[in-house]
Amino acid sequence: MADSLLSVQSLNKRFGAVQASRDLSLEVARGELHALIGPNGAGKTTAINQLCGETLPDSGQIVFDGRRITRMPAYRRAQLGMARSYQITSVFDQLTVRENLSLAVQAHHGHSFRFWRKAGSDPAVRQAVLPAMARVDLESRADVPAASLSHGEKRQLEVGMALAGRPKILLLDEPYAGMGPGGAVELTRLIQRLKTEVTILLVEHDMGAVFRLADRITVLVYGQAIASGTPGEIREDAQVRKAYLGDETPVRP
Amino acid sequence: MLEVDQIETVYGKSQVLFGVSMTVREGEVVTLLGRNGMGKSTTVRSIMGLTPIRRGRIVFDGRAIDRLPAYAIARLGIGLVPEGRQIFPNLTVRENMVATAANRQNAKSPYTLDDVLSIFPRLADRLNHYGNQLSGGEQQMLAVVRALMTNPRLLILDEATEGLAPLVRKEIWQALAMLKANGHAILVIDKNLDALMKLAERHCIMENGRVVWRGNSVELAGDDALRARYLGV
Amino acid sequence: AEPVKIGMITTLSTKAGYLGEEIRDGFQLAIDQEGGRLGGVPVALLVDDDGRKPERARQIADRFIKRDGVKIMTGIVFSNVAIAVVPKVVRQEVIYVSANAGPSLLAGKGCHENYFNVAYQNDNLDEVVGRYVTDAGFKNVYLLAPNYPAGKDHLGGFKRYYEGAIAGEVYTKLGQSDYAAEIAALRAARPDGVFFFLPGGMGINFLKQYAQAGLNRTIPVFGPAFSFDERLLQAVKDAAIGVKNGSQWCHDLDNPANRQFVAAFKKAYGRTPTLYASQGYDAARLIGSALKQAGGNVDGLDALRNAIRRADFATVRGKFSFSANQHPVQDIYIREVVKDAGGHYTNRTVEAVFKDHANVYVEECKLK
Amino acid sequence: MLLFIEQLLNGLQLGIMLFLMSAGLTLVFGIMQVINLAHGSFYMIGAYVGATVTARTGSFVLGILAALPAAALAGMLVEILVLRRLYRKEHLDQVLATFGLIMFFNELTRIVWGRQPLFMDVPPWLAGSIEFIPGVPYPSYRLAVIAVGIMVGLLLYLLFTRTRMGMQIRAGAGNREMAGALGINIRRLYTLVFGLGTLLAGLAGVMAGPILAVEAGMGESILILTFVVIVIGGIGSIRGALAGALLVGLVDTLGRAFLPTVLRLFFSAAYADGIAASLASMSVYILMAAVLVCRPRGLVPAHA
Amino acid sequence: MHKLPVNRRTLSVAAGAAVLLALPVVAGLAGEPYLVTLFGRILIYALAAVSLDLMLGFGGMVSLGHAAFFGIGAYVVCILSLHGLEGTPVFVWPFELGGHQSGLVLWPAAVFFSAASAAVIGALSLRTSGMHFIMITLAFAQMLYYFFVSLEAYGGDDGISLFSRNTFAGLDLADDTQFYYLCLAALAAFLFFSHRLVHSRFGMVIRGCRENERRMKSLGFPTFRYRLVCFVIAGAGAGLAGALIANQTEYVSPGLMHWTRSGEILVMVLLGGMGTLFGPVLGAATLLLMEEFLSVYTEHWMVYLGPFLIVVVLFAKRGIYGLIAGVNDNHG
Ligand SMILES: Nc1ncnc2c1ncn2[C@@H]1O[C@H](COP(=O)(O)OP(=O)(O)OP(=O)(O)O)[C@@H](O)[C@H]1O
Ligand SMILES: Nc1ncnc2c1ncn2[C@@H]1O[C@H](COP(=O)(O)OP(=O)(O)OP(=O)(O)O)[C@@H](O)[C@H]1O
Ligand SMILES: [Mg+2]
Ligand SMILES: [Mg+2]
Repeated sequence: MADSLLSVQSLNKRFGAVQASRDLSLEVARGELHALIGPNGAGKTTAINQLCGETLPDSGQIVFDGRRITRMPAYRRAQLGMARSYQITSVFDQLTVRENLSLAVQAHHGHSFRFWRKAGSDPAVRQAVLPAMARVDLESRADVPAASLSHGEKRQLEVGMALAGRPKILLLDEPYAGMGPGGAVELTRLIQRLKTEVTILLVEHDMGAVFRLADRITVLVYGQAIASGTPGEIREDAQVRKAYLGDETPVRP
Repeated sequence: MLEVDQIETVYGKSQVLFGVSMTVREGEVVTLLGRNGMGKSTTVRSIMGLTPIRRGRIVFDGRAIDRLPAYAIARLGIGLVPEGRQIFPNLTVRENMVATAANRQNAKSPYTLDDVLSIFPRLADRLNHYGNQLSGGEQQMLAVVRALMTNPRLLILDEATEGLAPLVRKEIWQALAMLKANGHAILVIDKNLDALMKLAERHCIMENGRVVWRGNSVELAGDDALRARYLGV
Repeated sequence: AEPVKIGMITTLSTKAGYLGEEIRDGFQLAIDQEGGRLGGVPVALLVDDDGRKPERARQIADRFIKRDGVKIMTGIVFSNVAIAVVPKVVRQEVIYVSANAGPSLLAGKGCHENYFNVAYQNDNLDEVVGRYVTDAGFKNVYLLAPNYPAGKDHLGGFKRYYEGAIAGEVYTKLGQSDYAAEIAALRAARPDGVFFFLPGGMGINFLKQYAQAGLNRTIPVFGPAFSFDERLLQAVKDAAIGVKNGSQWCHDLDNPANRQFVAAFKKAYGRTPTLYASQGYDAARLIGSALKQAGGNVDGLDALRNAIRRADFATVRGKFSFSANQHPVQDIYIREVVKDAGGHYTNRTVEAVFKDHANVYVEECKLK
Repeated sequence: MLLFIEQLLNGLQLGIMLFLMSAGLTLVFGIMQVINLAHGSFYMIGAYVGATVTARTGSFVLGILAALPAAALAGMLVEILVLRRLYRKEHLDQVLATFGLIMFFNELTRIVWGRQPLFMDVPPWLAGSIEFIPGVPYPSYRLAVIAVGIMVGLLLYLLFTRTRMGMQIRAGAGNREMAGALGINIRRLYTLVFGLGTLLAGLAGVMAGPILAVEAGMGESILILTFVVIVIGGIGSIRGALAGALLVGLVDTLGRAFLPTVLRLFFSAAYADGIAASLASMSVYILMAAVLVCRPRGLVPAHA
Repeated sequence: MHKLPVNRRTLSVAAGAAVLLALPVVAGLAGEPYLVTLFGRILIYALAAVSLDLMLGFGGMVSLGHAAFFGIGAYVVCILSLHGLEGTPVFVWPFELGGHQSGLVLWPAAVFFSAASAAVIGALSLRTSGMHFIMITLAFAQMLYYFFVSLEAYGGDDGISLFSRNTFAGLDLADDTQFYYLCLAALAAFLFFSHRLVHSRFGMVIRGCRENERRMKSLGFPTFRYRLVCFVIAGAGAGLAGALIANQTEYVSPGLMHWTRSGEILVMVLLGGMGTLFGPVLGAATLLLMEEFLSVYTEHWMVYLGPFLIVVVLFAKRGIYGLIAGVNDNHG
């Protein structure tokens, strides 16, 4: 595919007896929102971990933006424009919301071997933090340490940090988890807006959101991609219904 | 069975609950609803004795429990599925299940390992994995199982379906319905309004540390403005 | 008049704390016997614990000198502490009388007119064993010491007078507690004797394990007195019986001063004095003799120095004078560990091997 | 060759002895995740009480029987008065508090027992040597230490992997709050386990008494070595602690025994002896650094 | 939130600074001149403690081997000036290094060598984390300790003495008061540098690594490098402190590197309040002053010092600094 931003070829990853990725191939086109769904333990998070470099695959190949990144360390991939959010909230508890986001911004402003100037008064960083904070609706909590945020607020921050660095691709691992019903609606709005700016790979169990947002969907079962296609195709796929969706077919397209 | 009366709770200097009251009766399913950060989980933590309350009273089965340590409250028969899973990372799946298992209320047919594994077969072939090696969803299942294995009379679920695949989520709702049918009381926090309205008879909506609305499923379903105002849907 | 202040920096804490305690108690005894005086001059003894840390000792010395106006100091147990403290204080017109540590540096190149050692030069107690072992006909001795310069110095002292062959020379880790490997190697080397320098707990461990391996009955052990003082012996008991060790003093030395000292010490503290206590006592008596001659005047150091150099006091060792580098010239004995009639473990004098023995560093010292 | 076998045996024996000493620490540090620098103090308490009672009664067995509860009680008291209040705080607060405890206990023993080392001897019925490899007589007491060490290790292993209590302790270490919320009386459990840990320390102390010097501060010299053992083995794992102990014992012993000979092949005798002695002193630390550089979580990492 | 610009925190820092500035004068007037050396030692240990706190309190790297760098700094000064005195080179390969007497040369050299060894030790140690990191730093420090114990050329366990204090840009360092002010200046400079550092971009990264290194990596930070640089800076700070202590006591021995010394520096940080910049200064002062004065009153001073430490842990939130300044933020 010519306009493929991220291309994964026959990835394999095994944890002892568990084959978490089995000959997994995946193409994410530039600008699309690609959803990755599948039962619990199917290997979605493991796939994301391999994409962003936290786990190294046993075999296979990953190409991002024309470069082979299969064995590249995680921070290099992030610098190339790959950002992720974690399924299990992973923010800096002792730092405030603002500082959390500043760090995310800083990561993309060249190196941080600057020992003298106050980070907080760095206009470049400051200017980027405000919109990031606004996007996830945390302005009113700017100076609260992340530890005192509620679970849902932490989830918002989690997504905010992934966004702050203006990445080329966003790997979102269950961003809806923990968002209240209201938050979910807002998050959907946010992702809809983001779709126009950035390529997104979305792992999610909220089928309403997935079918509303995704351009294409890949279904993973036992580490293997069993189907890939438009939401319409996936919804009709008998295998997918049996393995994953059950009768919970989203009513609204 | 459970009576929460005007409780106030603080974290350090910031007050989070401002006089929350609610009740759960024998065999009843009650929900706590509200946007993020409104104090639902804090209410649960207060009930469990994980965060001490500053004012108010909590009574379980006619006994004041608001000064008891968490383990004593749990032993009275309250089971918790906490927010964010909180499984024991350094125990295997099997150990997670049996380490705290108990039948203190002498339930006639206590849960056994086989029972819970039949609800979540996915866990069966993970028994010797450590908690931190599980996928997010698997951890969530484990958290539910762990609470069930204490054979509680009141089960508290704080976002227990977070991160579960649709099929599994359905399983959980079915399991809860079954529990309810067996006379268990349940206090549940979840974002799946549709499922909640089917399962629960009474709902409490919280905002900024207060319960601002109480009612039954019919009332909640019928009031779009209410849902839009407090839940954002 | 104001009592003359004497500053005692010594080690009271840490495992080695009992050494400082002995020195202090011996010193204090001399003062108590005179009712708060030394040589008829009222004195005040200031004691502080250096915790075996050179810098702390340095700090205490500074306080003694600057705040308390101390002109006479004593008490340091360990050589490294002495090396850190002594050169600095003697340059500040303070007299230092060592009641234990006698490092070669301070005897040789680093000697100073204000520094006196009333105990021994470190090598002395090894030299005597070297001589004794040679005279007793040992031909193949195995050597053991911790791996640090003092360990090598002590073995060097032994080798200076030992003329036989060396079956093995082993340096162990400082503070080592298990000697099974060394003992096995030692047994395999089949020596006819063992000389070791392992101060403090290391020595206890070694001796116990040596006895448990059954070797104390077949291969005799020798060493300087440091592992055989009366307080350590209570921790080793039978395992040390029969060991010959070198010392400049023993509680059974037959001279009036010593008989009087041992009896008084036992009465005051309820235990047999160790050589450290005898050194503390002698240090006090030496200072007392000098104070007396100087008429209690510590401002003119010349008088005091000259008086000390004369060493005009009844030492518990019988005979005592200073060499040119202001270290002892004295008899040095071989003692043997025994169990006395009362069931106490103690030392008994075997013989005086060296008469009027000085030290080899006199040459290096520029004092005349 | 015989010498080599003997040294190998010495190494194994030192390893087991180290394991006995680290057993209590494995429990407290490895599994409860409490950094207890004062662990050596309980070792010392065990040795002192054991030595005193043995001296008074003349019975080593009574000495042990007195030392164990003394160490356990002291441990539980410390847990209740001090450590219990620190679990919720930073891990490092434990370092500060237990550092204070070391000072306190060391000085207290000096006040109570005086400054000189205490005597403790091998009981007569263990005083001899056994020659189970011809030509290599071995002190029976050391063999007894080995036996006790293996037994303690086995018991601990069973306790932790086979009983629910073991799981609950680990659960408490993994997530204290949840363990409580699921009905474990974590406070009492921790007090008991801490007491068990210090009891084992006391046992090690009293067993070491006849071999080593019983003196104030004896705990610290052993403390670091036992930390090394546990860290090499992998924190939280009993099998790891055993493996670490044996490895440390072997490396240390063989290093001391044979490094000089080996180095003499390359350097002049005096020079070789010097380097060998220095290297032997450092061998344990070199071993630990090497293990951690290659396997940052130890040899047999526990999952946490 | 503060209406007045003076709050408890600024007040207490100002008071502390005033005390330290005025000390030599006051001590002279009070006829207690020895206090100047005592406080000089406190300043030096404070410097070492602050440097440890940089990596411990802000970077989350708990080292039990910090005294190694302290010792290296001290040894570099002593060895170089020894050779300077004798006019012999220290080594001739790979380049010839001669001795020297001037602090202007020696102290940067001390800092350089400590930083260089910190770079090596750090590069190896930072592969581990948590308790393992504590122990591996301890291991390296103990190796150095045993190395110097058996290093006969430089006194081994007996240590070596400095013939006299170094010369330093026209100052007379033999004069305790001048030396004291030099130490004070060094500490103040290092504190100021640290203050800027923890609030800089680099400081943010370090604090991020302390909290969640994995997340830092996924944000795009090569965390290893940042932590290593922090480790090296801390080592350099300790090296400077070592150079000063060598001059103050005019003596250095391997005891300076023993793990108990690392433990003491760690205790100073914790006692004063880790993650605060002034805390370690207070901690050093408290520990050394108590040691100094308790031991005058009773030889069993540790029976009191031990429980004192425990009481501080139990009742002070962020060490003594937290008690005095009443802060619970971690912004130094
Ligand atoms: N440990 C804490 N320290 C300080 N404040 C806290 C802490 N935990 C929660 N809070 C605050 O208390 C308020 C209520 O939090 P709580 O977790 O009870 O909300 P919630 O209703 O459960 O939200 P969510 O749906 O997001 O889980 C929030 O504003 C949060 O910031
Ligand atoms: N470090 C590990 N060691 C062993 N097994 C692992 C490890 N990480 C993941 N696994 C296993 O690999 C499988 C895939 O896990 P993964 O987290 O990728 O699932 P997932 O698709 O993200 O599931 P979920 O929807 O529940 O989050 C799971 O069965 C899990 O138990
Ligand atoms: Mg997942
Ligand atoms: Mg919540």
